[in-house]
Parts: sequence; C-alpha cells; structure tokens
Amino acid sequence: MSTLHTVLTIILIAPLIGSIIAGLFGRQIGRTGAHSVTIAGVAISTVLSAWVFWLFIIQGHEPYNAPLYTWMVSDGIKFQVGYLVDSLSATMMLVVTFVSLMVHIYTIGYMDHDADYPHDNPYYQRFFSYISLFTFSMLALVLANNFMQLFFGWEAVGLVSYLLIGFYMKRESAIQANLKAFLVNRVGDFGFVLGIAVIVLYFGTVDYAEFFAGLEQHRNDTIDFGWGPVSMITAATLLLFVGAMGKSAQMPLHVWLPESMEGPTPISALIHAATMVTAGIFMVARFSPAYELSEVALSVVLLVGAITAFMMGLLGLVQNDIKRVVAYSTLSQLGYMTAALGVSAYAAGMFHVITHAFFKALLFLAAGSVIIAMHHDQDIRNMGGLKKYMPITYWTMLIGALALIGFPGFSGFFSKDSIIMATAESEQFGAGFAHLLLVAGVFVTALYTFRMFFIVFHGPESEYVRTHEIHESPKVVTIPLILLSIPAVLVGWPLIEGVLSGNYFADSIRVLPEHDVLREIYEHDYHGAFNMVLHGLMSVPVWLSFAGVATAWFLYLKRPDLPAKIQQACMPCYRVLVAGYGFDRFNEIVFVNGSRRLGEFFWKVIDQTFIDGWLVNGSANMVATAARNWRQMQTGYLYHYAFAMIFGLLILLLWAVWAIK
Amino acid sequence: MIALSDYLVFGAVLFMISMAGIFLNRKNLVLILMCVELLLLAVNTNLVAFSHYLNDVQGQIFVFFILTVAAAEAAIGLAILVLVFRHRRQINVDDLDELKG
Amino acid sequence: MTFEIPNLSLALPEIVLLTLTSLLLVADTFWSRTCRDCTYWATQITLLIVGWLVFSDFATQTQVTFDGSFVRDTLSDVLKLFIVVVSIGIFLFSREYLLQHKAYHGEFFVLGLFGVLGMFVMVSAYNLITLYLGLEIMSLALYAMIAMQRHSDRASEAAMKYFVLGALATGMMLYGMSMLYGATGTLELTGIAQKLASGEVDNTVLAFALVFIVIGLAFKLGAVPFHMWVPDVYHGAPTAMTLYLASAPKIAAFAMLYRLLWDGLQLALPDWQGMLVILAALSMVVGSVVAIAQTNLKRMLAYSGIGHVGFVLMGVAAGDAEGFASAMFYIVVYAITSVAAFGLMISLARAGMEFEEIDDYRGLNDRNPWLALMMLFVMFSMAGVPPFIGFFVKVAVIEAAVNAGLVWLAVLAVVMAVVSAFYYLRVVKVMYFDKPAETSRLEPISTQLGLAVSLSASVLLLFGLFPGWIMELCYRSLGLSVVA
Amino acid sequence: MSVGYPILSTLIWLPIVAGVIVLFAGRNNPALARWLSLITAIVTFLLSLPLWFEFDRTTAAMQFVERFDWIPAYKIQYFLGVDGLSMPLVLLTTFTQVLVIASAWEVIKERVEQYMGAFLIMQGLMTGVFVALDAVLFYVFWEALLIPMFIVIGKWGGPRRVYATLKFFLYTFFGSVFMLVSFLYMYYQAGSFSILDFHNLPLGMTAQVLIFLAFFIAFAVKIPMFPVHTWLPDAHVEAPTAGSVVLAAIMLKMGGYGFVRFSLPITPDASHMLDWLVIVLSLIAIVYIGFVALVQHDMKKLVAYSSISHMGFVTLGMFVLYDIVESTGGLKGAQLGLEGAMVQMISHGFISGAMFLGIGVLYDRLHTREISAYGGVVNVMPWFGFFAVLFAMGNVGLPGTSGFVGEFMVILSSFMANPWYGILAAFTLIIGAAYTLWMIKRVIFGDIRNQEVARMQDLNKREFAIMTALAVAVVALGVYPYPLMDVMHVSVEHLIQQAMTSKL
Repeated sequence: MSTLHTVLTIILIAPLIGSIIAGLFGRQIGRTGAHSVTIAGVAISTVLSAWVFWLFIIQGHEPYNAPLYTWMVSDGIKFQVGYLVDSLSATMMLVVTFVSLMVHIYTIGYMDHDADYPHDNPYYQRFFSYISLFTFSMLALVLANNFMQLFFGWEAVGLVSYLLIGFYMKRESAIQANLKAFLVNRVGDFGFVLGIAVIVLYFGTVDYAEFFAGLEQHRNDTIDFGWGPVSMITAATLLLFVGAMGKSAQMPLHVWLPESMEGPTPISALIHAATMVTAGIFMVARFSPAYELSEVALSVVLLVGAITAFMMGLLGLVQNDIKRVVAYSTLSQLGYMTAALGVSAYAAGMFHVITHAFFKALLFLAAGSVIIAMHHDQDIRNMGGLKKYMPITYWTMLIGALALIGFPGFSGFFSKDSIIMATAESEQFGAGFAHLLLVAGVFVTALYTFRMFFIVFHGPESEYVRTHEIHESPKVVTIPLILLSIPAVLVGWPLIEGVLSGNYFADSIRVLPEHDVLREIYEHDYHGAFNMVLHGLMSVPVWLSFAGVATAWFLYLKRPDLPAKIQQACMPCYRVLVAGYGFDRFNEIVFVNGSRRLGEFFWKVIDQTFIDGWLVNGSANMVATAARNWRQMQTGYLYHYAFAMIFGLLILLLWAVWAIK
Repeated sequence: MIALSDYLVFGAVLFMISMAGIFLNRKNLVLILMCVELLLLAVNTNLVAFSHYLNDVQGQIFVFFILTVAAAEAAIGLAILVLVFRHRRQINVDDLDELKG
Repeated sequence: MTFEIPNLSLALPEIVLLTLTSLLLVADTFWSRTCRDCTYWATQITLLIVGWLVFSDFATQTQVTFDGSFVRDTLSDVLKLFIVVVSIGIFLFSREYLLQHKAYHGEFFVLGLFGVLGMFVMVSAYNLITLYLGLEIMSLALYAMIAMQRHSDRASEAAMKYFVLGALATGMMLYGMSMLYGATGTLELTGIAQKLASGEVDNTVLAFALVFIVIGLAFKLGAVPFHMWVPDVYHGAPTAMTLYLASAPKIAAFAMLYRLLWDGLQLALPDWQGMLVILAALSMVVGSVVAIAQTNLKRMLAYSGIGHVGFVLMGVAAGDAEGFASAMFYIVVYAITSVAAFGLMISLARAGMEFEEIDDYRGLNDRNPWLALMMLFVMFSMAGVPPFIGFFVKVAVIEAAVNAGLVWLAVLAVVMAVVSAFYYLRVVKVMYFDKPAETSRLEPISTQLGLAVSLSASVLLLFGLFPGWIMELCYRSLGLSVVA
Repeated sequence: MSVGYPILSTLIWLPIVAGVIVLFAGRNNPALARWLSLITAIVTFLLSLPLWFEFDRTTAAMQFVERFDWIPAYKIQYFLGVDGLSMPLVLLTTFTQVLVIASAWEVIKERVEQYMGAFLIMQGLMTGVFVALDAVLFYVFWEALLIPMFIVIGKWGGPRRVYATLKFFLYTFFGSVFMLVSFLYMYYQAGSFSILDFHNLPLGMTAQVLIFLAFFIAFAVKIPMFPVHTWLPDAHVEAPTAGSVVLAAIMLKMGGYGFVRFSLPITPDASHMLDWLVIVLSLIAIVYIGFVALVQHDMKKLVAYSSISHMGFVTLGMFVLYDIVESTGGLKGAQLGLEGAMVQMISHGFISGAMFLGIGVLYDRLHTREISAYGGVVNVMPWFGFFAVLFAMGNVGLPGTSGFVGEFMVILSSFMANPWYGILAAFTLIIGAAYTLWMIKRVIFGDIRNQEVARMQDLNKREFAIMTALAVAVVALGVYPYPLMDVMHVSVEHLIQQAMTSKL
C-alpha cells in the first residue's frame, strides 16, 4: 500500500474515529475530551488534506484511483470502496476539512450553553460526534471512485444533516424541519438511484473510470420508458441531476433548506452552506464527461440553476431571521453554481463552490456570533447598531458580505463574474435568458445582503440591544472568523487563471471544445487577475451590485419608513414572497395530505373493507352462515332423516342411470 | 306362469310402501317398526323369486337368516320402544326431536 | 355326498370369542353382586386371548373355510388386531364412565364383546350372508348398548333413531344384495367376482344393486346424506357408547366396504367409483361446515367424523389397492383418535361437569395443563396438522386421489381441511386462551386412566413422527409391496 | 465440509428436545425455564457456526447432507442439507433465537415454561424448514410451526389475540394445503418426494402453471404479498414481542425461501409465464403498502406493513430475471436481483426484528403501542433513541446499513428488466423514509409528551445487549456484505441456470 493510500485512509477514518469516541463514550470522556478528540481527528485530516492538495495541485500528481476494499461482487459487477483523487477531489477535500476544522473550533464557543438541555446532558459531545461524522461522510463522498460509494456518502451526509437539523429535538419546528429535509432529499435520491440504475444497465459497472471509458461507445444508446426511445445519456444525467437538485436545493426541491436553519448555526455553516449542499454541484462536475454529451441535460441544468438563483434571491428580501437571509442567499448562490454547470463552465461552478464555501461559512459563523451575542435571538428586527459592540464580527461579516455580492477583488467576484461571463458567452439553449436572470440576481443579492447587514450593525439600536449587555464573542468564535475571512478575500486570486484556462481541473473535468466557454473567455478577455478586477469595475454586474448596496443603504438607513410603504403598495408581491411562492403550501396539500388521504383510502377501504371485510371475513362468515343454515336441516325428526336417505337413494339412482348411458 | 319380473315388481312395491310408511307416518313408532318388517319382506320376496328362477337354493337360505335376524331385531326395536314410552308416556314420532341441529 | 368338517381353526378367534362371551353372559349374572369388576377384567382378558389367537396364527396368505363364506387373510388379521386394541381402550374408558355415572353393569361389556364378535365376522365375511350376519350381530349389540342407560331420555331417543334408520339402511342393503344375487346367481363374493369377470352380468341390474349396497355402506360409515343419525346418536348416547360407536365399528365398516367393493365388485369399479366420489364430496363439505355451528363437543366430533368419512371415501374412490390402503390407514387412525378424544372427555367428566359442551373446556390449560396438551394433540391430529399422524393419513388419501386423477376432489378436500381446522382450533382456543369459568384445579385423575389417556393421545404424535410402520402395515395387508 | 456431528439434525432437534424438557422441568420454576432456554439457544447458535466456517463456497451441491428412509411406503426420506440459499437463513434463525429468548426474560410472567418451550420448539421447526430436502419433511416442519405460533399469539397476545391467531393459522393453513396437493402430484410424477428430484422433473405447461399457482398461494400468504397480506398486521399487533420478532425475522422468510427452492427451479416455464403476476403484486406491495403504513397509529402495525413492503423487494428481485432476459437479451442482472432478494431477507430479519424488539421495549414500559401516547422518548431514553434511529435508518435503506444492500441491488436489477419496475421500486426511498421517520419523529423526538413518558427508564443491560447485537449485525452487513454474497454466488448461479432451463 502506497503512502498516499495510507494517507487517504487516515484522512477518511480519523474523523470517523473521533466521532465514534465522542458519540458512544461522550459521558465518560466529558466535554473537553469530546472536542479534543474530534478536533484532533479533523485536524489530522486537514493537515493531510493540505499535503494531498499540495501533491496534486502544486506538484501535479497523476490522478490516483485505487480500491480500498471490495464491498461486494454480484453478477460480475464489482462494488468497491475506493479513492479517486484528482484536482477536483483534492480541492474539495481541503475545503471540506478546513471549513470543518473551523466549525469544530467555533462550536466550542457556540454550543457552550444551551437553554434546551440541562448541563449534564451530553448534547455537546453528541454535537461534536455528529459534525465529525459529517466530515467523514463528506470525505467519503468526495473521495469516491464509484457510484455506490458516492451514494453512500450522499446519503450519509443526508443522515447527519437530518440529525443536526433536528438537534434541538424538543422543538417541534426542528423535528418537522429535519423530517422534511430528509424526505425532500429522498425525492432527489429517488432520481439519483435511478440514474445509477441506468448506468449499471448500460455500462455494467458502478466504477467512474469504466463509466467514463464506456461513454464514447454508448453515447448514442437509447432507453425506452414506454413513450419511445430517448437518449440514454440524457436520461441518466437528468436522473442524476434530480439527485443534485435535492442535495443542492434547486427548485422545486429547495424547500428543505430554509427550514434546515432550525439546526445550530455551526452546522448551517458547515453543512447547509459550505459543503453538503454543494455535493450536487460536485457530482455534476465529476460527471462532466457525461453531461457534455447531452445538450438537453445541460439546458435543464442551466435553466433550473438560473431560475433558482433569481427567485430564491428575491425571497431573501423579505426574511427577518438572520439565518434565513443567509440561507436564501445560499440557495441563490447554489443556483449560480448550477447555472455555471449548465453552460459547461464546470470549473467556474466549482470555483464558486470553493469561494462560496469560505465566505458563506464566514457569513454564517458571523451571524452565529451575532446570535450568541443576542442570546440566541435570530430576528434582525431585534438587532441594530451592533457594530460598536462586536467589532471583529462586524468586520469579518463585512468581508463575507462583500465577497458574496461580488465586490471586485474579493473571492466571490472572481467566481461569480466568471459564471456570468460564461453564460453570456454560451450558445446553450436558454443561456440568454439565464444570463439575464443571473445579472438581475446580482442586484438582488447585494440588496438583501446589505439590508441585513445595515439593519443588524448600523440601524438604530433596538429595545433589546439597549436593555441587554451585548459583547463580542469569545476567541474560539472569533478566531475561526478571522481565519475564514482570509480565504474569503484572497482565494480568488491564485485560482482564477487556472479555472478559466481549464488547467486547474484539467485531469478531472472534461469539456467538449465547442462548449468550452471558459477557455474562450480566457483566450479573448482574460489578461490576468488584476486586469479582471479593473475590468470588473466597469462591468454591468458590478455596477448592479453597487446599486443594490446603495438601495439597501437608502431604504434601510436613510429612509427606514420606505420599506413598509413599498410593502403596502405591492401587497400581493409581498405575500407571494413571504409564502415562498407557495411551494410549502402546495407540498403540504398535495403531497403530505394527499399521501395521507391515499394511505387512509388504501387502508380503510381496500385493506380493511374490501380484502379483510369482504374476502377474508366475508368467506369466513359465509361458511359460518352456511353452517347455521345447514344445521337447520338436522331437524331431529325421524321422518326427515329417513327422507334424506331416500333422497340420497334417488340421487345415486339418477347418477347410476346417467352413468350407465 | 308368473314371470320373475312380476315378483320383482311386487318386491319393489312392498319396498316402496315400507319406505313411504317410514317417512310419511308422523304419529306412531309402532307403525315404523312394522314398516321395517315390511322392508325385509320385500327383500325376502326378491330373494325367493331369484332363488326359484335361478334354481339356486342359497337365496332361500338367506331368507331364513333374514327372518331369524328380523325377529331379534323386532325384539330389540320393541324394547327400545318400551323405553321411549317409559320416558315420555307416548310414542309419537314427532316427539323424538330433542336431539337436533 | 361327503360331509366335510370345515377348517375350524381359521375361525378359532371367533369361536373362542363367542364361547367366552356366552360364558361371561352367564357368569355376569352371578358376579353382579359379588364381584363388580370381574366382568370387566374377564372382558379385557377375553380380548387379549382373542388378540393373541389372531396374532399367533397371523395369516400371510388368503385362506377360506365354511365353503368359502369365511376368509382369513392378512387384511382380516390386521383389522381384527386393530379392533381388539381399540376395544381394549374402549372398555377401559367405558368402565370409568360407567363408574362415574353409577351405571356399572356387566351387560355393557358382554354386549360390547358381542359387538366385537360381529365386527370379527364382518371382517372375515366372504359371503353376503356372513356379511349380513356380522353386520347384524354388531348392530343389534349397538342398539342395545345405546339404550342401556335406562334413565336417560336422550339415550332412548338416540337408540330409537339409530334403530329405525339402521334397520332402514340394512333393509336397503339387503335389497341391493338380493338384486346382486339375482344378477350374479351367487352370494359368494368370489363367485360374484368370477361372474363379473365372465361378462354375463346385466349391467343395469348390477348398477341398481350397487346403489343400494353403497347406501348400506354409507350409512354404516355415516356418509352424507346417510349421516343424519350420526350427530344425534353421538350426542344422545352415553359418552362411553359414543366412544364405542365412533371407533371400532368404523374399522369393521371399512372391512365391509373392502369385501364388497373390492373382493366382490372390483370389476364394477366404474359404477361405484362415481357414487363414492359424490358421497365423499358431500361428506367432506357437510361434515366440515356444519361442525362449525356446534357448541356441543360430542356433536361437533360427530360432524367432524362425517367429514373424516368423506376423506376415507375419497381414498376408496381412488379405486385401486393404494386407495384402499390409504383409506384403511385413515380409518384405523381415525378410530384411535376417536378413542383418545372421547377417552379424554370421559377422563375429564365428573359428576355435575360432563365436559360435553365446548365451553366446559374454558381455561383447561390453567386447570390441568397435561390433559389440555393431550386434547391439543387430538385436535391438531384431527385437523391434519403435522407432525401428528392425522396429517399423514390425509396425505395418504389425498395422494391416492391425486394418483387416480381426482385432483379436483383433492383440492376440495384440502379446502375442507382448512374449514374444519377452524373448529378444532376453537377447542384449542377455548382450552388455552380463555379464562376458566371456575379456577379450581381439577382433581387429579387415577393413574391408570391418566396413563391410558396419555398413551392414546401421545401415540398420535408418536405415530406422526414414525408413521412408516403403520402405513406399511396397511400397504402389506392389501397385498402391496413396499419398496424401501 | 463436514463436522464431527450431524449438524443439521442437531440444530433441529436440540432446541425441540430442550423445549420439551423446559415444558416439563420449568413448570413451577420460571428461572430454570429461562436459563435453560437461553443456554439452549446460545449453544445452538454456537453449534450452527460451523455451517458458516466449514461451508464449501465453490459448489452448488447440497452440503452437510443427512439422508435416511423415513416412510418407505411413500419413499419419504429424512433428507437434510443446505446450500448457499438456505445456510444464511439457518444462521439467521439461530442468531435471532438467542435474542428472542433474551427479550422475553422478565416480560413474560405467566406460564414461562410454555412460552419458552414454544419458542424453542419453533426454532427447531424453522431450522427444519430451511434444511429439509424432502418435500413432505419440509411440509411437516412448515405446518407444524403453526401450532406453537398459534398458541403463542393466542395465549400471550393482545386484546384481539384470538381473532388474530385464528386468522393467522387459517390463512397460512389455507395457503399451504395447495402446496401439499402439488407435492403429491409431483410425487406421482417423479416417484419420490426429494426436492432435488422435483427440480429435475419434466413437467408439462399446464401442470407447471397449476403447481406454480399452488406454490404461489402458499408462499405469497407466508411472505406475505398483496392481497393476501391482511393476516400479518393483525398477527403482529396482537403477538407478544418475541412472537412478532420470530414472525417477521424468520417466518416471513420461509415464503421467500420457498420461491427460490420450489417455484423457480421446479416450474421455470410457469414462472416465466406468470412472472408478471408476481412482479405486479410485488410492486403493489412496495408502493401501496407504503401508503398504508404511512397512516398507521399503532407502531407494530406500521412496522408490520413496512415488512410487507420490504418483502415486496424480495419477490420482485426473485422474479425479474425473465424480463431481464427479454429486455436486455442477456442474463446480466438476474443474479443481482436474486442475491439482492436473499440479502434483503437476511437484512429484513435483523431490522424488523430490531424494530419489533424496540417496540417491545417501549411497550414494556408504557403498555401501549399507540404512536400518539409517546413523544420525546429520546429525552429520557437516549440509548434507546440511538438504536431506534439506527434501525429506522436501516429500515429506510440508508447505505451503510444492511437495509440498503438488498434494496439497492433489487432496484438496479428490476430497472434492467423494465425501467418502470425500477422507478416504482425506487419509490420506496421516499415512502419508506416517510413512514419510518414520521414515526420516529412522533415517538422518539419532540418534547416529553406526558408524565408516563417522563418516567420511562432507559435500556437495561439485557435490552442493551440485544440491541447492540442487532446493531452490529445491521451495520456489519451494510458495510461489508461481501462474505454473505460469497456464500451464495454459486448457488444463485445454479438456481438461475435451473430457472432458465425450460422443462418443456
């Protein structure tokens, strides 16, 4: 076993071990023990991931693809657990472990006290166990070299997400939210599994390498669902994308993400912003060779992404819960990434995943810091003027916000701008429309981001802030904020060139030459990162984002009376937005109540009345009735008995007569 | 010359009369016992007739056995009848309906 | 004309039985004051002697005597042995019953022995006259025994019904025999068979005769629609008598069936097969269904017996030696099971608590787990659930039916087996799941009785685990070879 | 390949004999009855382990064969043996039995010796079903099993136990009698009751169809499949915990086992012709029953319905092979489906057993199974909550648990047969998660609902040990199913070959 193999195994296993120890023996090792052991595990993974990152990205190591063990073999199909490390997974590994490490540290401060639990409850240890388990699952997903393991990781992160959203399990809203999250994700997995099924059917393998190798041979295969043949690749990729829509919360499977904010803030940062929700993007990028072969799939991806990006951004405008604002922002940003995938700008999408991971984790953790200060109150209307009380949080959050809106020079600028440029360049069906939505989305993003930012930090101090003592969070909270803000600012600079040129992900993402918009941008418009910033200052999107910030300033600081008037003026729009376009209501009525009604019908009418009542008990009753009636024939009268005998005689005689003939 | 079939018809008529007697009579148990005897007589007629026309003596031997057994049977039948009468003070067929269902 | 002394040795068991029984009849009048138990023990000893006589001279080939009107073959000896064994059980339990009911008279045993004699004669009959005599010896004894419990109103009613219907059935059978005599010109079964083989027999008369003969057989077995006496007589007769009626005579009736239909009328198979199919189907359906509505265990067992007869007839209707073997297997096991069932009833019964109603068995498991378990054995065996022997007998007759191409009948049979399972289960349910009406523990029964009950019920399980030998016995007695 | 003692007979008769001894020896000594039973169960389990270790994985032939004449008149033999299809099920039986005995430890107070004795006898009989290679012997075990189960449900069951147990008995009895008739028919044809001879028996189409249908009724009732499933919820609800466990974990498997041991090899052409029937009913079971499970108020009923739905995968996986051949022209996928079905059976044994035990744990404390009576159990019973969620995830089919393996394989293989099979089967991902987790939400999570819940005690050592054993099994099978598959490959291949060889 090579060193690399061992290292990868350690990276994978270390968080799992930490998790098991903290989870099963939490009471014995205590709080310190729990966070020490899990942080140690994740730290080991982080350091080793950094080494792997160095090896693969800086040193340019060949992609590494090797099995760990054979999970099972059936029908000649090998289901293995293994590693595929290339630029894509090496980058993701580092992002995941780094953000996870930050969140681990941050959690020490965040989870210190909890009103929901008595102090002797090992909730604290449990939490650490969960996030370490999550890290393990996410790494398993990222490192996968086959669909089976990918699906394992995919579901495992879903499980941890389920557990963490419902972490405050006494709260009805929390356990409602986690159930919903799991089920909506399952809808995605439904497609995902079927996608895998298509691949197994046509390629006879679950291994990535064999799958990619077979693509050329099978590119014109068709599959028949009963309405005539359709392209097999399109079917497979679209089904897989349904999975991505679930995990990466694309419309209409986005409904779980806002409610997932019921979970503690650190996991909102880790799972529902930085890592898990980007698994869908990662997956599509991973299978770029397949998506490239289906124009239909790409267009669908593009449109779903663009629509999500714009429409979810709008919803961010009407939220009052600080975490929900950030959550809708996440939804919208995920839409950007997805749209990037749709125009074959996988690298740009992944680039945005990376930058987003840092700045969105930063935003969430900063929001968490605010929440700590507010004693776990999350309503921004109760905040205001926090700037002077919590300077570190203020500045780091500002960095995050600027990165989010794509302020030139910040990491978000590079990634988002490449996506927008890519959609402009693309000739994919629907690219023009998508481009419009994305550009408009930039304005919305800036507006809701700074609406929140201004209200929280600059606005007039609320009753609550005045009457309570507000102070900056402890170091375990602020240090991760500072550490995260560094990449949030800087990470775009070194990566942008590799992303646009296609060199960075050269060994993992494959784009057909006629689709390669990034390369086109690179060749025609790109003249170095600094130039891009300068150029950006004069581009429409950046100006739109400035406009958004300005509008936010005007509406929420200069004329705070206006928003209410606008709301009054456009009540229907407001209602639609507050209702989240009615998705929840629709699901509630159609799917939730519908299935219950259907279940009741099946159970009460078909099972109980028809099968049990009529067929089963019915036949029993029939026999019993026959028994009672026939019993009456035994009258007790001798002459009836004799008559029965004579009757029998007649029957037999008749039979004899008939038989003789 | 009386043909075999005449005896057989006679036997059959006796047989049917006795059966009819058993299930048409709803009053008296004694009548039923008599019908049973008649039934055996029908059989005996048959046997004798066959025996004669087949020139075979076995049939007639059989008749003797039947007659003997019939006597024993009648004895037992009457004994039971007495028993019934002792219990119920009557011998109505209609009254024998305690056991049913 | 030479006078030959018939080979009496072949009929030695019957002769000895007759002699000893007659002596006993006399002796009983003396003993009735001095030695209450003497008649009982003498009866058992008589049975043992007779059984030993049969066994010691076990026939391995067919021998006839009395001018061919009496036969001794493997079948007859096997059946006689079974009759003896079953009768020993019957008398054992009957004694207990009679003691309980203060009706302990020696006549019962003497009449019982006469009944056994009649059965012996039936089993060995090779001539219509012998057959008739055997039948009547048995029947007359049975009529008398049922009526014997003089102060019971129900018993006299039952006896009357049984007598009248029995006489009617005998009359019909005799009528059939007379027709048969007319058609074939002989009363000997072998002669009849030869005559049939010669092809000179008028088919119409034969079929006519067959109808009446089959009716006589059906009545003795209790097949629908000639079953009406069964529930009333089982119910009305004293339990000891029901026990007798439901066991040994069934074996004898099977013998009669075999002698007539196979030894004599084998070649008329196409004529009687269909009739038996009709009777079998009707019996299974009526027996299984009507039993469900019963609340009296004796009555329920009566209907269940009708159902079992349907199964037996199904085996016979297969119309080959295997079919008869399976039917024989069935009827023998049924007789044993009946002894166990009614024996249990007698063992449980005591003054004031007859244990005749199914409800009397409520919570028996709490009051006497062992007897409840034994009753469970009986019920599951009757229901045909493995590993009890009742399962294998059903397998055997169904196999015979399937073999003969009567698959639809086999399917009907299994469906009826399921229906009948319901009422057997109900007894188990009452014993095990219901709470007893009175919680007192039942006073323990005597060791002798306990052993007898346990033995008779647990053989159902034992034979079920090792059914091979008894099956083999039935096969061999019908001249079939058994290849391992 | 062979061990020093007649291992299969030991596994059958040791528990039965011990059960009888318990029945007598434990009459006035419940403690003795318990310990004797537990020791027997453990010893039997240990004695069954050589089956796994000495098993020859390279042959499809029967192993550990024991063969004697039993009823020569009908050529019925005492013929035992295992192959890759039955051996895992035998181990499942012996394993589950230990837990079952342990689970009834303090709960059963009334007539302990009868209870324990019944379960030990049942164990022997169940093992017998899986190892019998003579049709009559098989049938004897198959039916005899009903007796102790009938007593167990009827005596120690819930309020409607009599109805439930009668229904259970008559339903299954009704189902299996037709099987008996077809055995007899085949005996008539083959001159032997050996199942292996049945496999090689040439049969015409009509005969095959009738035999297939007879088998189908028997096994469909046992598994159970829609629409003959209605006995199961009643039986489960009324049965005592251990009864439910045995019923779900092992007895349902007998139906699935029957399909692979009898239907496919004996009537390949009829299976081919009527596979649509099985498939349609399986899919109905998966989807329809899922909806029914969703609206249950009683936890046991919910899990019972979920069992039906999961067993739908078993039958689906077993019968897609013909469609696979038709739609892809090759056999690839058939093995996947069959092995998936087998794994699903084993896995369902663990998971449903665990869920019923879990419900039993709750029931012992609160004496109700109504979902609405609970809420926030995890607050007072954290360990129980942990196990409950783990097994729920197994039930949902989460990768990493055993529940995933079989489901995944069957979905893949049914998709190969026809995409719509796969789509409908995959629907369980959603509906299965919905009913399971909704129950978990209402029972385990949430705030403490009432005073009774607040007073509940967490798992005691005995319960903890039982749950841990099952949890280890569920996770181990989920993480590394390779060894289990390895055992059955050759047998499954052989089975496919039999199923694809026309007898016409």
